[in-house]
Amino acid sequence: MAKMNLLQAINNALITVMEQDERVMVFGEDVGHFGGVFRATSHLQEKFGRARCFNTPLTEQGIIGFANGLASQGSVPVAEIQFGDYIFPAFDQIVNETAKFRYRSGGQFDVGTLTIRTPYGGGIAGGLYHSQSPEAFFAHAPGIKIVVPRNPYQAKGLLLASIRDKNPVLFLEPKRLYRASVSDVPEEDYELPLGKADVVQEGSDITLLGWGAQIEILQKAADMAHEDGVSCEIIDLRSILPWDAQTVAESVMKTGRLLINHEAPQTGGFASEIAATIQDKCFLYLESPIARVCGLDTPYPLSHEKEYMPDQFKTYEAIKRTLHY
Amino acid sequence: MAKMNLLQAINNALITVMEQDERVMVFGEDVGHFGGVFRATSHLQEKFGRARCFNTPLTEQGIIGFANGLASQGSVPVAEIQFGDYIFPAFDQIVNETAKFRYRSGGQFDVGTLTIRTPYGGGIAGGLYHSQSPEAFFAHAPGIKIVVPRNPYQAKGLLLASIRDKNPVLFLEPKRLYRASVSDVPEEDYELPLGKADVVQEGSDITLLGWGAQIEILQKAADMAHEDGVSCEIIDLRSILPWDAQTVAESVMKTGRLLINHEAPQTGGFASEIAATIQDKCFLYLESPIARVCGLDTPYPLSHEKEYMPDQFKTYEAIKRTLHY
Amino acid sequence: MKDRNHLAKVSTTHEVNIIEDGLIDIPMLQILKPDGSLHENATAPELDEATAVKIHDTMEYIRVLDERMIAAQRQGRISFYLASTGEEAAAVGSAAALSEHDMIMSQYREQGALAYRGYTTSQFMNQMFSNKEDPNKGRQMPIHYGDKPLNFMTISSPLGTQIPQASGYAYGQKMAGNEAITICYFGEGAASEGDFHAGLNMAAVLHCPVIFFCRNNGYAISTPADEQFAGDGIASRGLGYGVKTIRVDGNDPLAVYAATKRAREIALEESCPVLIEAMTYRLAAHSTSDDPTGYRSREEEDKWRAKDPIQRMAKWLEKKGWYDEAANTKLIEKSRADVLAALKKSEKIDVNPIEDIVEDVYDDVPWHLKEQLDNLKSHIKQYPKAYPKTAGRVK
Amino acid sequence: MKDRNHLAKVSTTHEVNIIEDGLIDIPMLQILKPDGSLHENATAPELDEATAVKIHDTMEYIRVLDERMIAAQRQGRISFYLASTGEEAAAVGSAAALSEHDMIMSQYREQGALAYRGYTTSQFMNQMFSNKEDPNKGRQMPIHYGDKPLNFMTISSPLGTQIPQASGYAYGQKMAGNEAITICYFGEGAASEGDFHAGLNMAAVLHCPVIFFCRNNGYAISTPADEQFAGDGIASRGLGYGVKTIRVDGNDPLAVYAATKRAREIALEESCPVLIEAMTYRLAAHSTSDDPTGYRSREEEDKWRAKDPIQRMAKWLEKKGWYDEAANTKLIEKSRADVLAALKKSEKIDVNPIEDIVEDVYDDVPWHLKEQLDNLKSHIKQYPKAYPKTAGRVK
Ligand SMILES: Cc1ncc(C[n+]2csc(CCOP(=O)(O)OP(=O)(O)O)c2C)c(N)n1
Ligand SMILES: Cc1ncc(C[n+]2csc(CCOP(=O)(O)OP(=O)(O)O)c2C)c(N)n1
Ligand SMILES: [Mg+2]
Ligand SMILES: [Mg+2]
Repeated sequence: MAKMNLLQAINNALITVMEQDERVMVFGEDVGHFGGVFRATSHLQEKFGRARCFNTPLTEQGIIGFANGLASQGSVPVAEIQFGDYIFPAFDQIVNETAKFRYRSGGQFDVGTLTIRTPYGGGIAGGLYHSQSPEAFFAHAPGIKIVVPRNPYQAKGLLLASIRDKNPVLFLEPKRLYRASVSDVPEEDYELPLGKADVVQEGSDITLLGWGAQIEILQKAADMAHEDGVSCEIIDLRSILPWDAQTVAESVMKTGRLLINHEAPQTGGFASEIAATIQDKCFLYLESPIARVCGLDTPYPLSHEKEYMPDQFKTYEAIKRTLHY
Repeated sequence: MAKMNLLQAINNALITVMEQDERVMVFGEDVGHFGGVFRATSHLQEKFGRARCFNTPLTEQGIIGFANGLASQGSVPVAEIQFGDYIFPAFDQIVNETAKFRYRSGGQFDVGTLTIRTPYGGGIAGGLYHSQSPEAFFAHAPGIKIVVPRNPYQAKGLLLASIRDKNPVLFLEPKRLYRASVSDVPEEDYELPLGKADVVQEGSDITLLGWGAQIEILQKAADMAHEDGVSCEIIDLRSILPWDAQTVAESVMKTGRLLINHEAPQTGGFASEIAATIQDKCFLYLESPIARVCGLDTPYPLSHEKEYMPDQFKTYEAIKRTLHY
Repeated sequence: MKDRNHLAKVSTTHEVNIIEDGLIDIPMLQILKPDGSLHENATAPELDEATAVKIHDTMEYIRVLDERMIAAQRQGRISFYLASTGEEAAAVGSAAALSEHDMIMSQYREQGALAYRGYTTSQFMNQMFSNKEDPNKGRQMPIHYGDKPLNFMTISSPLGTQIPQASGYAYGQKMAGNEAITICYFGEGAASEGDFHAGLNMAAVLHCPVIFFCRNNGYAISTPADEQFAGDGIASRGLGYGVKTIRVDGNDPLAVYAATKRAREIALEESCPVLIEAMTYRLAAHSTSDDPTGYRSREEEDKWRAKDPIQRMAKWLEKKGWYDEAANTKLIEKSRADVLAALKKSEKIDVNPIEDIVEDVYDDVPWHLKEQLDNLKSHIKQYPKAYPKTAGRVK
Repeated sequence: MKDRNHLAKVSTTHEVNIIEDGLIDIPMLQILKPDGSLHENATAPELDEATAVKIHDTMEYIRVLDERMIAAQRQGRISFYLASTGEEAAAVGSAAALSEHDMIMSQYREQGALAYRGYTTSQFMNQMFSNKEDPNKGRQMPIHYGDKPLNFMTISSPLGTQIPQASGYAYGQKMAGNEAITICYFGEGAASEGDFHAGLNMAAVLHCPVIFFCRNNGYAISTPADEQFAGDGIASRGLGYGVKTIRVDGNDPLAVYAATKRAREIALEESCPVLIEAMTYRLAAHSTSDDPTGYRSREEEDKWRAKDPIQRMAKWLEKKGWYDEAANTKLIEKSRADVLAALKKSEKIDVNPIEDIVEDVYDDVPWHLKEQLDNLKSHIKQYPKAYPKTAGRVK
């Protein structure tokens, strides 16, 4: 065990897999010598050479295009997009290519070895273009997996699993947590399962569902509700696509209530998919409407960041509303 | 009144607005002399000159980037993307630029005059890349409007309203209907409202909601259900963003049941947003879970197109399941 | 840390100098004259008889295939086709200069390269009829071939996407120590996509052994080259990326072969990209959905019909004593018969069973797709007539 | 229908000719020597005293602004800043050659152009403090200026997006019959984006009167130019698009001015794009979030510090008798005082009231945003301490 922050856990996972597998290559803007603007790839170039850890030109569509080709050849690319907000120039390469590569070729060719890492989320005074949470845009693209860790331990285990998974994975890193705290992370190799939600806290009155940095928010809100005698079950979805509807449904059948929290704008956010699925699977168990506590349906505003965020206070109020429906 | 098919109605709308407003310019791949691969822009170059109707180089990100600039200058661009499947290279220009232009500048600059036209949808033996329905990808981007007509009359009225609306509009044309039939379309100028759903058929037992080419499917399924004595209310959403939750909610409060149909894959499709919103607004009225009849969560397969499609039979069965829940 | 100097190679001037089109001449390599003789100063590439004949015969075969499939589409037997008439030399001549270990990433008009690699008539047909014998499982429209054993990447419709992918593929080949390169085909229209820019720049910076092979055939559907770009073709862009570039007469099979051969050597030896621009002309309609009479004249087409690559090659073979008119006629007839026979066979083969609809989205079928498949299967059983292609086989 | 011939200008060759880097020399325009004298054969552009002094003084002002704001960021008063130290001539010299009717679409390191247009210190501060006096309403991070009256388009963070937009804007200006062009600034890093390719190609094909002004300052954050591209800078790409191109010493204000002046004439008269590559160096860190000691040496920076554009300009002014050392010292002191005063004032001004959060998403506030605002307002009233910036003003 070592104390690591989330960035160090990522870095450690990359070292672990690069030591084991020569085919792993890590690249992106400023990823090489400099180690990335957040330093997630620090010292990888020193350790593994320029051929396996390198800067790319400034072109996200190129980075993912290149990565798709590299993966289809059999190498194991781990491509970094500097900010989640800048992943959209690569949208075509991800949604039309990465996601459909295996299907269109009848399984002859695939990019299953590809992992795309990118920092996402707000709360860092980043305004419109350093704050977005783009998961829902990709959740509508069958063929990729989407994974979000909530702490350093999860980050290492999920990243190792993502890199080794035989499907392309979009790995979203909550950048607000990068250096927020350190926790115990095993130095040895380990994996956490993709597609499985994690029950963070058991409870009986309401299920609170989220992922990434918002799990902290759910915990705070649950603590506030606890003061009122409300018992919250907290679930970290961890994988957005495919997602673990079973764990969520089981929880909701027990608690009868569901609240979903995410930072991205509400309309068309992934909470809508969860709500739509769970109202179907748990119709007879629901005691009140499924609540969504999300970002506003606006771009991410700098000066009103606090107001925009689906924070613990909004969550706590929504818990109360749901309970007293 | 004249008899027009959907393409002719589009063409007629473009002529109408180009005659009135010199600032209107129509462009895209093969849009000029040739009149577009579907011929929606036929004869516009002859009528209005090369400067106002022209071919662009083959670059969707460029087309929308150019259109954004042109709109911000005060011109009225109507940009065509040849197939909805090829809109993704422009995703960044639409989601990060078009949608956020006004907000980020505090309303100093905007691209409100922009309209993006693109054919979408399956049922034409198009396989993975000539069949997609991309509306949900864009519905998560506050700042744009999304409009889908279901017939020639709607097409002309909604397109004229879209072009004149002070917000950027993504106008999705159901290409399966382009030449499918003709109907009466006024030759004079008229507009249909954006953001307002259209109740196509009143009914009392269940609300069937869709848009574009799927309205036909809903109608067929409603006819089948009618044989069983089931009275279906059919609503054409027409605008996906912002969408008319009020009309839908009122209908569901009346019928107690909702079925949503779209061609796009189910997970993260726009039906999920509607279901999430309506289960919240109509919780106490719902007699059964909101049903989604959608495309499968796969790329669009050519050889199994029929099986993939959310057709009238699947819809009819879902109506029965919903009624006998 | 080494000091960087991005001005190291920059000279100076003291007047406002405009760098513009025409400053540089990018000549086009021609070896064969239309009559099959060599241009003065030109030397034919080293080609043994078997290879030379194979180049010619593959072009003839493709010409037949194209004709037959356009006819089949007109008869409503297939939904779509896309011919390469007049451009056969570009694909075949280049493919002949490669090793079979090289990866081919094509656009869609390079059936000649695929045939050269050994794709059989049945394989062509199975893809076009989307039947269960197609290794791509019939999921894409006709002409989206792909074959792993032949190192021919499955074609993707979105234009230009294969360009940065080819850079990545080639990088991987180099890292794996393979004696192989990647060739990436695309049209002058697709070269307008952002992915072109990304792909060439990255290949140059990251030293990827890849040949970017542009077929400049004058049109992108209806859009003529002069509404596609304003520079001197696509070749002139090579300079801007620091990519070695060769322009070649795309209707001259020997020139295409020689250029590609040289490009491959450079790519492999120097670990770098090479750009080839093949000047040719799309004599065919864009596809069976297109009618070019709306945007170009018969006279224009005729000028190019006179530059037919197959005849040029035949005449050269003749001069070499490698050509037999009668054998060729037989070849054409046999090809026609083969195509027809294969077509008849393939159109009768079933599409894949319905289970296949959820395969290959992921490596395994996840829970939600299992659920969707189960629902779909029960539904099909209920409405067998609505799903005739699969209903009979649903268990 | 006119016959098209995409081979009209193509010459032929009979040997495999490789076109490669070094075939063409793109020299860099220099007018001023570091000592303020003119290069032999160089003529200074026509510049009246007022303009010349304004160019110099704006550069001095920006140098001060940059220094002060970096300090303010270190003190935690603003969250972020991005300086243009060493590159002032590129933005200021070019802006001086424009008409005020020309649209400026910048990347983010062109505060000099904005100051030249008349943006005040208060305006700079209001943007950086995201307060309600910022016409952009404080929604973006510091340095994302924008001002409609000054024809300065609000800056967007995603790199390169403004490039095709500038082509479109310029096309609109031409169609409207305006005597105006668009200038589009970007870095050599941003020039790797697909949008660069699209923007330049479209401008060339569609005859848009736009100046593409690339600041090649050697770095994109930590990525040196030689890991960004392999060609001869960005200028060498101009040829490939058929875009007239000028390379200029970006640290020579007179050369930048002369090049831009000429480029503007060409763009307007010939209705076409012109590409300018200004060779300069980012002496500053990329931004206040960056520390360049991790990727470059002090010695390398020092070489460029010696090429300071402000001193060069001052020395020339001196020779012209247009420079007063004492006045300049005063100007610097006054600028410092102004910045400090404005900063103090701006940091006390409120952000916009909460109603503003849903404005400008659309022209009107739609139902769902009204609903979201109403909920938000009641919520803030319940938890005023959690939202100190707006709670006091919620009604
Ligand atoms: C991204 C994308 N945009 C548009 C299309 C539609 N489309 C198919 S082929 C074509 C023209 C391609 O021209 P070119 O690259 O010159 O190749 P050619 O057909 O001449 O061989 C277009 C616009 C597409 N397939 N992909
Ligand atoms: C699309 C996109 N990708 C990445 C970034 C992050 N980023 C901001 S500035 C920068 C470097 C830009 O370099 P250059 O264009 O040379 O401009 P300079 O900073 O040198 O002035 C990067 C990578 C971004 N803003 N947008
Ligand atoms: Mg072409
Ligand atoms: Mg730079």
